[in-house]
Order: sequence, then C-alpha cells, then structure tokens
Amino acid sequence: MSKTRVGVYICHCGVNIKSTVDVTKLTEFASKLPHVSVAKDYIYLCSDPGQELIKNDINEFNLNRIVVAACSPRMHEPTFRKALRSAGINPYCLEIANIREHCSWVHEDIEKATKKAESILAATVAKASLLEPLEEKEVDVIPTALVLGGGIAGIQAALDIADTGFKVYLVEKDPSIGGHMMQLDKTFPTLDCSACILTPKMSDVGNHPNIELLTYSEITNVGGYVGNFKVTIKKKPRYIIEDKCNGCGNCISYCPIEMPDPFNLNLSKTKCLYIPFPQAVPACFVIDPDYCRYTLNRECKQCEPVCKELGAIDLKQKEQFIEVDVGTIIVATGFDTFDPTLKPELGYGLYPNVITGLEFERLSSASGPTTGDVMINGKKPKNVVFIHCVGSRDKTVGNEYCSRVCCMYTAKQAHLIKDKIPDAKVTVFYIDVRAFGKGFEEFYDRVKQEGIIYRRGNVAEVYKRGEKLVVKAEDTLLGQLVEVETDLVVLAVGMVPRADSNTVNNLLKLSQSSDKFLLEAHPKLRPVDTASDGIFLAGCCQGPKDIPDTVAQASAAASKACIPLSQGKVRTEAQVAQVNDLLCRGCGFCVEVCPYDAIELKPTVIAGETVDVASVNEVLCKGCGACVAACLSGAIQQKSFTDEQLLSMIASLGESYE
Amino acid sequence: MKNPYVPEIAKIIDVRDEALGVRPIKTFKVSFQNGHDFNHRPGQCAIIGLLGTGESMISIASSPTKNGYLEFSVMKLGKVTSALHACETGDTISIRGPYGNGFPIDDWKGKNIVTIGGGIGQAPLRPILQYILDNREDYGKLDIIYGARTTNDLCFKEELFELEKRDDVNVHLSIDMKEEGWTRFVGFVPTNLLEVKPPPDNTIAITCGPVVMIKFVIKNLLALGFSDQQIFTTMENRMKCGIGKCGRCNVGHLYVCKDGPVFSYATLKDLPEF
Amino acid sequence: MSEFEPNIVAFLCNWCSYAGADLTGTTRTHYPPTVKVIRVMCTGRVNPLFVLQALRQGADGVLISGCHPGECHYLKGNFLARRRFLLMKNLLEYIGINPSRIRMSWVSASEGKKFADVITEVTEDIKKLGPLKSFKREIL
Amino acid sequence: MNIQKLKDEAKRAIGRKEVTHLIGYQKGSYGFRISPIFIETKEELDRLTFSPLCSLSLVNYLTIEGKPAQVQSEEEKKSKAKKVAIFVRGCDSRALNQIIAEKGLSRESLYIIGIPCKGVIDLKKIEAQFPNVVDPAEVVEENGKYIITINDQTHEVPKEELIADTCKVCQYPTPLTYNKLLGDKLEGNPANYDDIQKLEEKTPEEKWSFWQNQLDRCIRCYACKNSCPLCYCDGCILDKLTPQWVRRSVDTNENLMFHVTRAFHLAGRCVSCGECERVCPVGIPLMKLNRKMEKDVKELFDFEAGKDPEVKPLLNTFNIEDPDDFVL
Amino acid sequence: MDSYILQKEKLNNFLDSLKEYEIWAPVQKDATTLFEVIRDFQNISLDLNHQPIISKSAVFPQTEPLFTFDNDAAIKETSPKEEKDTIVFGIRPCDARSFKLLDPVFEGDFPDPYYLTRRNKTALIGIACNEPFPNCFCTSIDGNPFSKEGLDLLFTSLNDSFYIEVITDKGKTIIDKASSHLTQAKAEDTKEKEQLAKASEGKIKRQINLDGIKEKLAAIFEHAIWDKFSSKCIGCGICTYSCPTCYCFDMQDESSARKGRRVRTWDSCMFAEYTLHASGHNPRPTRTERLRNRIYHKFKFNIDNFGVPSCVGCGRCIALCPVNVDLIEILSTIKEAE
Repeated sequence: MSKTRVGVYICHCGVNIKSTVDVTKLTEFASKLPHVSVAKDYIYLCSDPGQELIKNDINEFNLNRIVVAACSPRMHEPTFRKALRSAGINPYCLEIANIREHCSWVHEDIEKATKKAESILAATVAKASLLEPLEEKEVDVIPTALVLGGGIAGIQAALDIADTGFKVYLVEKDPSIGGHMMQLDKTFPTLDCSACILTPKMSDVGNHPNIELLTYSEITNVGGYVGNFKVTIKKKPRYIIEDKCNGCGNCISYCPIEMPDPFNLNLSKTKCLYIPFPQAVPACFVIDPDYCRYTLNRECKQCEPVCKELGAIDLKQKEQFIEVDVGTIIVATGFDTFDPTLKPELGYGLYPNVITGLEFERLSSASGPTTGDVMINGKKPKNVVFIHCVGSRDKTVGNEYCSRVCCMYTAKQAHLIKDKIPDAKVTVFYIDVRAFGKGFEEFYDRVKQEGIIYRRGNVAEVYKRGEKLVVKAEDTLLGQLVEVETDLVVLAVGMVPRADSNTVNNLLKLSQSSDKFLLEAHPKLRPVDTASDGIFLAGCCQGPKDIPDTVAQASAAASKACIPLSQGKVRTEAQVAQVNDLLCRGCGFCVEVCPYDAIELKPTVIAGETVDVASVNEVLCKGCGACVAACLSGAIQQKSFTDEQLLSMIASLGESYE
Repeated sequence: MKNPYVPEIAKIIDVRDEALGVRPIKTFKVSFQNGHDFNHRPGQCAIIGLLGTGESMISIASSPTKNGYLEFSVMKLGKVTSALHACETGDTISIRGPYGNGFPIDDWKGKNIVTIGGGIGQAPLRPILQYILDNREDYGKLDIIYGARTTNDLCFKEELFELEKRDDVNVHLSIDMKEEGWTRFVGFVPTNLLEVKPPPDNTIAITCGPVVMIKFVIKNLLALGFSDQQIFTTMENRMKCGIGKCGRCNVGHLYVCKDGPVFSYATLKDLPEF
Repeated sequence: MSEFEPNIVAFLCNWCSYAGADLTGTTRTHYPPTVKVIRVMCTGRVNPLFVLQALRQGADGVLISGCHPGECHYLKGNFLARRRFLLMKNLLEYIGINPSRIRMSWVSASEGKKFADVITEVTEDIKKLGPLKSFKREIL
Repeated sequence: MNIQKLKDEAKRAIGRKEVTHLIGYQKGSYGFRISPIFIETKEELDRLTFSPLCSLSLVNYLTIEGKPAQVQSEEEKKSKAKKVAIFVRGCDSRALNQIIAEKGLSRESLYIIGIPCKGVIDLKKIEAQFPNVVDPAEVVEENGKYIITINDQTHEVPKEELIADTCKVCQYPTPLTYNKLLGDKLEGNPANYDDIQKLEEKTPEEKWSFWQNQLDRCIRCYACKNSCPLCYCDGCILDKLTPQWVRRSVDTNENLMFHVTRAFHLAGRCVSCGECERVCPVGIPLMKLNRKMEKDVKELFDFEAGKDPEVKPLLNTFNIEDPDDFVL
Repeated sequence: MDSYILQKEKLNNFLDSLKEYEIWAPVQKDATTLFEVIRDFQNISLDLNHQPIISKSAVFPQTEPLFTFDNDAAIKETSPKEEKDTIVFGIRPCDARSFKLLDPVFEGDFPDPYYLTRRNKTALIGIACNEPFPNCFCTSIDGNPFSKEGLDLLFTSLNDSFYIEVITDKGKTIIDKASSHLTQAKAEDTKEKEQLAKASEGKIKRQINLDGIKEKLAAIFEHAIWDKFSSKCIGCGICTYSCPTCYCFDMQDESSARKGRRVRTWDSCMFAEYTLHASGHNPRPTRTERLRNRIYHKFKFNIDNFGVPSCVGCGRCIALCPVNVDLIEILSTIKEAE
C-alpha cells in the first residue's frame, strides 16, 4: 500500500462555475485538505488539455486518487475514468465533486456558493482518500440467445439473431408461432393481407438451421446472468410426436370431440385434435387435453390407430423439461386485448352483435369462420358503429395510456365494411383520431371520403331496442346527446399486458412501468434494454405498438442481444458488494434484500469450523448496496460506497460547519 | 514529571521493503527532529504511531551503537501498522519509549551467542547482532540461525548475505520449502538448529519468532544441552500503554511491555499461560 | 451575526434524485445553499444510522431522497429504505429530535423543480428550529 | 410450577441420546439470586428449579462463543443430530423463533421445554423491599401474591409490587415453540404501550431532557448488549475501529449513538424479554427504547418479532402499501 | 487526630464552606445512586441503604483526554493540574481503600501524571457503613466498614449528627475551613461510634478466609472450575467497571480532519477485544481464560507485584453480575479445589 496522494482539479467550466464559485479560493482551500498533494484549477477540465493536465500531474506527483470538482458525475465520470486509466492509475480511484449542477448553477451568492463548494469538496476528498482500486471482471458469453414469444416480434428477433449467425431458442406457448398478427385480416394502412406477409417469415423460422423452435412451451425457471443464463423450459405434451407428424390431417375426422376454435376466438368450432391454422409452424397437430376424452377420462383413443404408419399420435406423452444455456434473452411476450366486459355499459357479452376489433378481423378474414363475409345472425349488417378507445385512455379501468393501433385498425375495418357492404352506414365514435404514422393520415382521409361518419364523442351506453342496438353518446363537437341505431357494434379494444405476464416478469425479475407493461432501462436512450443486463424487450410486452414499430423494435432488440454474443465477453459492475467472512454471521439478511439473487449463503471454513457465510456473485450484483444497509454486523460492504467512505463524508460535511 | 503518554515526533528518513506477500514487512529508519537521544538497549521496544490513527508496540530493530537513527521493522496487520505502511520518507511518526527490559547483553560478554529467528522475529535479534559486531572483541562465537517461509518472507536478506561472507560470524539461513536457486538449508528453523548443533558450553541462545517455532526451538535447545538460564526469548502481546499500567499484556504477573519483552526460559517456564 | 444557515446532509440515489438535482441545476432553478449531497447508487444503500451519525456530527438536518415507489432502478431499494427510514425517524423523534430535521422525499430525474422545492421547504423548516445543538458529539 | 414435573421432564430430555446437555435454572449463590445451570448428567438434575425469581434468559447460552448449536451449514446440521435442551419462557421462545428466522440457530439443534410463565420478579424491587438477604430465599406465586420465605419466615407481597415491568405487559406468556410444554397455556395481556405514548406526547425538549438524564450515566459495560438474546453477532459493529460508529469515549452523545444503534438493530427483532433493562447496572430504562420500536413496528407494519420462524425479518421485506405520508 | 460533631442539618453549611473545592457526592438517579460533581447540595443523597456506583471516576475518569494534536503534529498535553482541588464526599471506606491499591499501579517507574495529579488534589471524605450490604466482605480482605485507610476524613452517621474523624493533614485543612459548623466530639459520641462500628462488623454475613489463596491459585491454573464458572459468564464488563480496584484502560485516537486527541478510556479484561492481537490471535480467546485472568490478577498477580490482593471486598461485582457469577463462591471453590 502506498501513501494516499490526492490530486484535486477544479473546473471553471468556462464561466459556469467560475462566475458563482471563487475557484481560486476553492483551490487554495483544497490544497490544505488532508492527503491532498496538489490542487489546481482549469478552465475546462473535460477538454483534452484539461485531461492532459491531470494525466501529467498523476505522473509528476505520483498521485493515486483524483478528485475532480466540476459538473455532475453523471456527465463526465466516464471521461475522467478514462483519463485515469490512460495515466496508469485505477479508474475507480476517481471521485467527482459536483459543484456545477449542485452548486454554481443553483446559487447566486458567491460567498455562500464558495463555502458550499468547499464543503462538497472536502467531503469528496475525504471519501476519495479512502477509495480502493477496483476491477471490472470479464465473463465469457454463451453465444446463444433465447426469444420468448413467437409473435411477429419474436419471429423477427429470432430471424435477425439467427441470420447474424447465432443459435436461437424461440419459445412459444401456443402450438404454433404467428401470434396476434396471424389473426388479422388486413394490415393498415397498406391493406396487405396479414397472413400473406407473415407466413413466409414463419416458415423461415421453421427452416432456419440456427433456430430451435420450442412451441407449446413455457419457461419455468431462469438462473444465471448476462452471458450465462440457465433457462428451464417446459414443453407441454401435445400428444402428437412433432418429428413424426407430417400434417396430413387424416386423423381429424376420427376425432369425435368438438371444441371452440381458439384461433377464431371461439367464433367457430374445431376438433380437439387440431392444427391451429393451415399455415401453422410447426405444421404439427395438437390435442387439447381439456377436451380430449382420453386425456380426461382415459376413453376414446379413436385417433391413435389412424396414424399407425407414422405413429405420430402418443396419448401418453408427458410434459418435458429442457434446460438451455443462453447468453441473452429477448422478451417478446406480446399483449392481450382489453376485456370489454370490464365496461358493461358497452354491452359486450350481453349482445352477440357487440364484438371486439379482433373478432371483427376473424369475421372479415377469408380464413375465418365466415370465410370473409361479415355476417351477423346470418345477415349482412346495414348499420355499423365503431367505438374508439375501449380500455385505453380510460382512467376508470386504470389504463391511462393510448393503445396506438385502435384508431388505425378501426379506420381499416370501417373501410373493409364499406368494401364488403358498400351500402352500409358506418359511424365511428372517437375521442381523438391519432393518425401519426407513415401513410396513416392519408389512409384516414381516404376512409373519411368513403362516407364513413366520424363523430367525436364518448359513448355512454349501448342498449337494445327491438332487433337493433342503440349506441348512445355525447357528441362533444355538437354538444348534444346522439343515439345511433345499429346492427353491429365493433369495439376498438386496446392492448393490455398479458394476463400471465407476472409469471414471466418474476422469473426474469423484470419490473413494470405504471401501465403494467414491462419497463425499459431508459425511456429515451435505452428503449429495448431492461434493468437486467442481457435481457431485452421487443414488441407489445413493452407497450402498445403497431406492426412496423414492433418489427423495428424486434430488430433493435436482436442487434442489442447480439452485442454481447459477438463480443464473447461481458464486463461486470465493479462497484459491487463484498463480504468480510470473519464478520458475517450467516443470517442471510443480505440474501433476502438482494433484488438480483446475487448473494447466497455458502458453507465456508472459518477458524476451523464450517459455517454459512454470505457470498456475492459479482456478475449478478448490480451494486445497489441494499445488502449493506441490511447487514447488522457490517460484514458486507459495497465497493466505492463502503460505510467507512460514506461516514467519512458525513463527518466532513458536519465539520465544515463547526 | 515526564508524561509517559506523550510521544516525541520523529521523521522517517528511509523506508525499505523487507518482505512482500499477504503480510508485508517494511523497515522504517527514523530520526528525531531535535536530535533527541533514545538510549535504548538491544531487545527494547518503542511505541510508534501516527497521531489520529493510534500506536503500536514495535521492537527496535537497530542497535544503540548505530547513532542518529532507529529502525523498526513493521508487519502490516492492523489499523496502525497498515497506516504506517502507507508512510514514506519525510513523513513524521510519533515515538514513545524505549520500553521493556532488553537483553542483558553486557552480562553476556565473553560468551558465545546463538540467535535463532523466524520471520519477523529476526527484528528484535538484529540489534544483538549489530551490537556484537560493533563490539566484536567482547563476545565469543556468533551464530545466526534464521529462516522464513519463503525467500520473499526473509527479512534483512542483503545484510545477512553480506554477513555470510565474514569469518567472525556464522550465518545459517533457511526457508521452509524448496525454491529454485536456494542452495542453503530447506526446512523449519528448529530443524536447522539441530543441523547447526551449537554447543551449549559458555553459550547464550536467543530465539524469537512465531510462538510455535519458539516452543520447538526451546525444546531442541534443551535437547542440545542448554540450560533454562542459557535460553532467552522475546514475547509479544497486545499492548497499549507500554508502561505496565493498562493491563492487557500480562503473562502471569509480568507485563510484557515493562517486565519483558525479554524473558529467560527459566522465568518463562514458571509463568502460567506460556 | 449572520442569519442561521442550516447544514443539511442529503443522501440522493444516483438514478432519480441525484439526476433530479442535476436537472435543477441545468434549469438554473435556485434554492438555498444549505444542502450537501452524498451520492449513493440507491436509497436502499442508506443505513438509517447515517442519519443520527450526520446529526451528531454537525448536520442540522438530514434528507434522504430516492425514486418514486415502483420506479427504483434496483426494483425495491426505495421500498426497503422507506421502511428503515420511517423507523429511524420515529426513534429519533422519540429521543427528542424534531422530525422536521429528518426528511425523506421522492424526487424523480425529471422533477428538478420539485427538488428545489423540497430543499427550500426543508431549509425553511429547519431555519425555524435553529441549529441542532443538544445532539452534537464532542467537538475535538 | 411443579418442580418435580420439571425435573422429570428434564430427566427425560437428557435421557435422549441426541441431547448433549440441558440449560436450566438453579438457585443462586445467595438471597434471591438465580443462576443458570448446564446439566450433562442425571446426578445434577436435582439442582434444577423454576420460580418467579427466574428472570434471566437462558437463550443467550445457545449463541455465546464456545457453545454448541451456533450457525452451521445445512449439511452439518443434518450430520450432527446433536441437540441442546433448554427451558424457555414465552419471551425466550420468541427469541428462539427470531434467531431461527435469522438462521442463527436451527430448530433441529434444540430440544425446547416450554414453561408458561406468569411473569417474573424484578430483582431490584424485591431486594429493595427485602434488603440484605443473604440466606437462600424461596418465592412461590399463589393467587396473585408472592409467598416469600426467608429463613423460615414467610411474607406475602402482592404480585403487582414485585413483578417486572416487562412482564406486566407481556403478550406471550406461553412459549410459541417447544417440544414439551410444562403446564397449561396462559392468556397473554393485550398490547399496551401507554408508557411509550406518554413519552411520545412530550415536547422534543422534554424528551431529550429525559433521555439525556438516562444516557449520561451509561458506563458502556455492554451488559445490555451481551445479555440480549438477539445481540449475537460475533463482531459487533460498535466494537469496530474502521469504521468507528461510536467512539470509545464515554459521554452522553456517544452513549446516545450506542443505544440508538442497538435499538435500531433490534427493530423488529426485540422480543421484549427485558434482559437489557434487568441487567443494566445504572438502571437505564432501555425497554422504553425497545418498546418504542416494538410499538412502531406493530402499528406501522403489523409485525411482531419471533412469532413465526418462517416469516422474513421485518426490514428485509416491505409492503408496497407501507406508510408513505411522511415522504415529501 | 481530632474528632468532631456536625449536626446533620448543618451538612449543607459545612459543604458551603468548602466552595473552593469541586465536590463529588452521591446523587440518586432513579433507582441508582452515583457520584457526580455537585452544584446543588440539595441533590446529595447520602443514602446508607443503597450501595452507590463506584466513585473511582473522580480520580480516574472513564474517559480522559491525554493530549490533543493537530495536522502539524503539534501536541498539546492536557493536564488535570489546572483543575480545582476535589473532595469526594460520602465515599465508602472500602472504596477509599481502593485508591491505596490503585496508587502503586500508577506510581512506579513511569508515574502516571493524570491519576497522580488528580489523586493529590483529591480529598476523600468517607461515610462509615453502619449497614453493610449483603455481599460486603471487606472484613475478609483486610478491610472494615469503618476503615480509615485511604480516607482524609471519616463521617459516621449518629442519630442527628455526623461524627467526624480527622485522619490526615488534608482532612485537617478541610476541617479548618469548616470549623465554625463543628463542635468537638465528646467521649460518649466516640463510644457511640465505636459501638456502631462493632455492630456493623457483626452484620457482615459473607466471609471467606483468603489465607494461602495465592499459593492455591498457583496450583490450579488448569482446572475444571474455570470452565464451570465461566460457562455462566456473558462477557459483559459490569464486574470490572463496577470494581473500585480495576484500572485497565484503552487508549484511542479520536480525530477529525484537522485535529484530534488521544483519550484513555476504561477497558475490561472481560472483553474479547481487550487482548485480541491485530493478527487475529487472542491469548485469552474465551470467557474461561478471561474470567480466570481476572481472578488471578486480583488474588495472585497483584499479590506477587504489590503484596496485597486487588480487591476491597465491596461485593459490587457480585451484586451487579446479571448471571450470578459470585466472587465469594468462586474464591471458596478455589480454596476447596483439589
């Protein structure tokens, strides 16, 4: 250990600091502080000459701790750390005294500001003189990614990573990938056939040598950390052996059980031995155990003999657990549509001719239950009302946010009605129309010109009058109550976080923003990262999005996820917790408060006895320090934020007013 | 009356690394600013410290025959010694002392001397060597038996290598485990002692080192025919006041700081706790 | 004698309140020069014993400020801090320290104005109380 | 308490091959004093006793250095099926639960003989009323009175006069965990923090003057710390020099830091056994600090220490709905 | 020397005439009696029924700044020389005697200026123990409830008056200053006092014959009794901090960024930290070695070094021990140990 030699550098920041803080006096003050070998001031320390000044002094005065009194450490801490490193001393032997944002910019009185700057500086020097050199560790990265969710976001992300050359596990809970996009008829504003543009991507996934597709699967456990996640995946039994099924479908007719078709949102029936939709990937059947008489009661078994040749049906199949090691994870678990029964005044569930936007998509789709004819009770509706913002921008249901797609998909659906039933009268109730995307406004304009009536107003009630439904609303432009008779009401339901999202969030330790969607690391600058290193977000799990945004975010997440994979190493946080074995009493308080499961109790031999002692996984630790405050014996400390260092600041701040 | 708790201030005039490793050792050469004369005997200790940090009892590693300075070899262990290790030439430290009884070196005139040291335990023996070499004609044969775990832990290496070249001193160095380039003895100090086999006649044996080593050295000395009165050792305990008042360093009724640190085995063996 | 200027020690979490205080600076919003900041990564790091330690060593008041509930960068540090702090605050109040000297706030990175308001309020409150004398450790 | 029953139970306990020794009470060396006893063989059983004089907590002896059943790794806990038998009262059992919750002891290493406790005598009170008693004295509780026998003379004193203050507000007289319970379960008192509330209502100046008067006489003998069943860290942070939270200097302010640290470290952990206050040689009302914490913990977080060894310690958890109104 | 009578109602007048001194006297704080510097004599609680906390700190304070220093290593000695002369009023004979046992420790080759200066400046006015406490055993250890050893004046509480015996010149000086409130003691007063003394001695219930204790201890260093007694010990410092003859201390630097001081504070051999080496080695690692050292120090080593045991038989360590570690019981067990 060599003697502590602190160099103090005071930045004028042009006049930003100098005009309020007497830098000459401050430099004089600093030079007299304990352990300070040299104190200097300079006009712009962050400039190259400023950094050179520090570097030269480090060599000339053999400095081993540096204090920079300048702007916020949130600005230039990395800059000066680099300078220290290049001068040959440990970059963590730096402490920044924030005399700009916290002093010169917020005070006017020069004397008082200077006094406060002295106080800040003295405390910073006190801490700096106790700093220890720290190391960032490097750990190897397993060059494999895991994508959670097989909707368009997951598909895009998986393809991008696979194309980059890394292996990807794509985990989808349903029997086929495709997600919500597969259920859509057309996409706005271009009116592409949704399935037509999606299915080629799906088959790419199915055929990609780098993608291992795990459908009908869920994750059940996640351990490890960036570069080295260990994920346990449960493969639910589909009772059809995937490798053997060739999708011929001969078995279907032998299955005697019908059930509501989930792909068509229960608007039609399917057999309980089924393929979700013809283009499903994998093109493999599945048996729904909740309906199959064999899985329920060990009866029936009529399907099995049909597939004798391939032997693909296995009604005794059990769930399987697979453990995979991956370096990074992309969460693309998607969304649910808002459940409109939560707004009973709209009559959903009560009247069969009140449907959701997604249900409309199935009705409108050529692959849907009506092969594309929009029919209600066997008749084409003559009057159709669309209602915007169902479950969005609505504090009464706790969703303050805009779902971003409803305006446009309603416009699209209104257009489709006009297309299919040209004489239909279509009314749209809206609050605001948000047509902000590329081609959106143009599309909205086109739809309006097609004769669709847009009425600004809140719908108060939907009720039945004879055969017809009546939509009662307040037209806020006219300021009057209006009633519109209609045959069909389509609710533009918004997006909500998936009902089962908590399970995944807890497994991955992800936090949610106040709207309950997953929280990104930074709303502006790190929109696809999460607070957990190596875990990224794509698509609507992070918040409502349309398809192009989702695809863009998925590609972004994929390229982010590829960074550690291609670097092959990740650097870990240096200011992590460390345990003094001799003081640890093995109570596990630190283990309990750690948000990252970074601490565990490990049997350790202390003075000849084996006792449980806390042990920090430095890769998992993010350096929050919650464990330090929980520890009663002072055994666990956070590097660069030790009790000793913080107490020295406390003492120094007190002394300044003695 | 002189206040025994108030230290003198001295300046570090040289710092030397003795041993590196987990518990590094440095030797500090200090002199008093006002030319104050310390007047110590070999084997005595002083309390050195840093104001604001605290004090630590350290044996004086230089002989009174070396005028104008004192040397202290300090192993980095606790709060004070760690702070001392961060000191450099030009820094000041505080000194109180000298304390303790020291070796009855004048009583040993005309006798053969064997010192048996281990690790940092050579530090209190070093003033004996210096003293005898500075008064060579007063003493008989001088054997230096000294060892450490590794060459890295061997203190005063250069000096001892120099002494090896002299005719009037026999130096027997050892390290515990084999190392490349080490041609001298490999093994523990007590074993080396049996190799050297100093004859007990008219000889005084002084040993210092880890407690376990001392116990085996004494056992082997007795086996070689040394009597209890011919064997001396120095002890250490936690100390604070250095003047036999604060209570903690007692071994039996004797205080290591005041009545020690030098004890003949004849005294020591009757004390409880040894 | 010049007017009593309280000495307030503030523990700010790096991600919200420290950034919020930075924003106060960036927007040049003024507040009294009473508060000195100790940056911690998370309010969860703040050992409540720091509060008394600061008060007895010269501070007239202590402020702990972190992210709003649910917005902690480390997920739950501010919740842990809130519990710990409330108990300490009550304990010190019970010993006879005026609770106005022991404060906690949630200031997000975007609440630069709020930070200035908090400091102004805390400063004013402590000014009314005067210096904290009875609880001072012996000055050497 | 039927002493014969207690001895029989103790005999059965140490008769178990996995029980290494039993920790109980015996009559002390003089007067009203009680001493702990560590029994390994049946011959010593006869010295066991239990009476309202048994005010000291035996739990300490499970965690103090050199004693068995310290923190062990899971494997060791299993491989060594050794147990220590111990007599516990209600408060002691909560201490055990709390220590088990903190992994300081494993339940498997204990054979707990529970004693429903009607409250114990405050030694300071009885010795003030019967000063200078050297010969062994006997006390039994009957119908709300203590029957005190000194040198064959009996005295009756109303229980209220001698019972320890802590016991007056004891909510858990019956042990919450045990292998064997001696006697019938007892009903606890309702929570009562009137004394604390009274102090809370004073002005800051009055409060500090009260505490200053108490704290300036602390001699920092650490008996409160060492007698506390929940203070069992091997190295207390208050002993450390780097960083030094509390100076070795003994003055009111350092004493304040010491006692506040202790009270805070016991938040949600103190089981109100009253040991600290009982042992304090200068009579500092330490339970007034601990009970303040206990009151707050209960009122603010609905938490009580030592009720269930499975419950996470108070300050390691939180509730999103925790009080927030004090935050700016 | 002379004897006087002071009417109890004139006690405050007596003390008033000693204003030039700093007077320490017992005061009642809740249930505890302890010695404090008295500003208002009304607060004095010369309560003969409660044993006060020791008055040792009047001469050997628990916290004593030795010197101060600053960043430039300039040392400034603190000295009690400047302090006022002190009277400890109401000290018990055993406690006064304890200073006689402490003196040689602080004298010797390295005289301790803090203790000795203060000791010199302090006069001890004792109050005889008419009613010994249950654990008093001063008579077993060369003491007596009316002992004058170490005292300058001895007060004995008679019915309405104090019987004052002048023991030293220091005592005489005090008497001279307050003589106006005193009358010469009469023969019957002396007789009454002597009767009280005799009665008091008879009331001491606990006794132990300490003959040969040193030799006995020499023989039983390794013995099962040490484990037996220490197993109860919780390792607190009550026994040592309440002991009038214990003197162990610690020295610590306390500093701020600019200045600091070295203080000495009482320490206790019952704390593990006391002997813990920086290396982690502890020559007295468990309660067993520590308790044994305390007994040895008091009843063997002190006799080896100063000819007398380091104990005055006040019984405080017994009365205050939270877990009934009983010195008399230990000593009797030692005597009987094989």
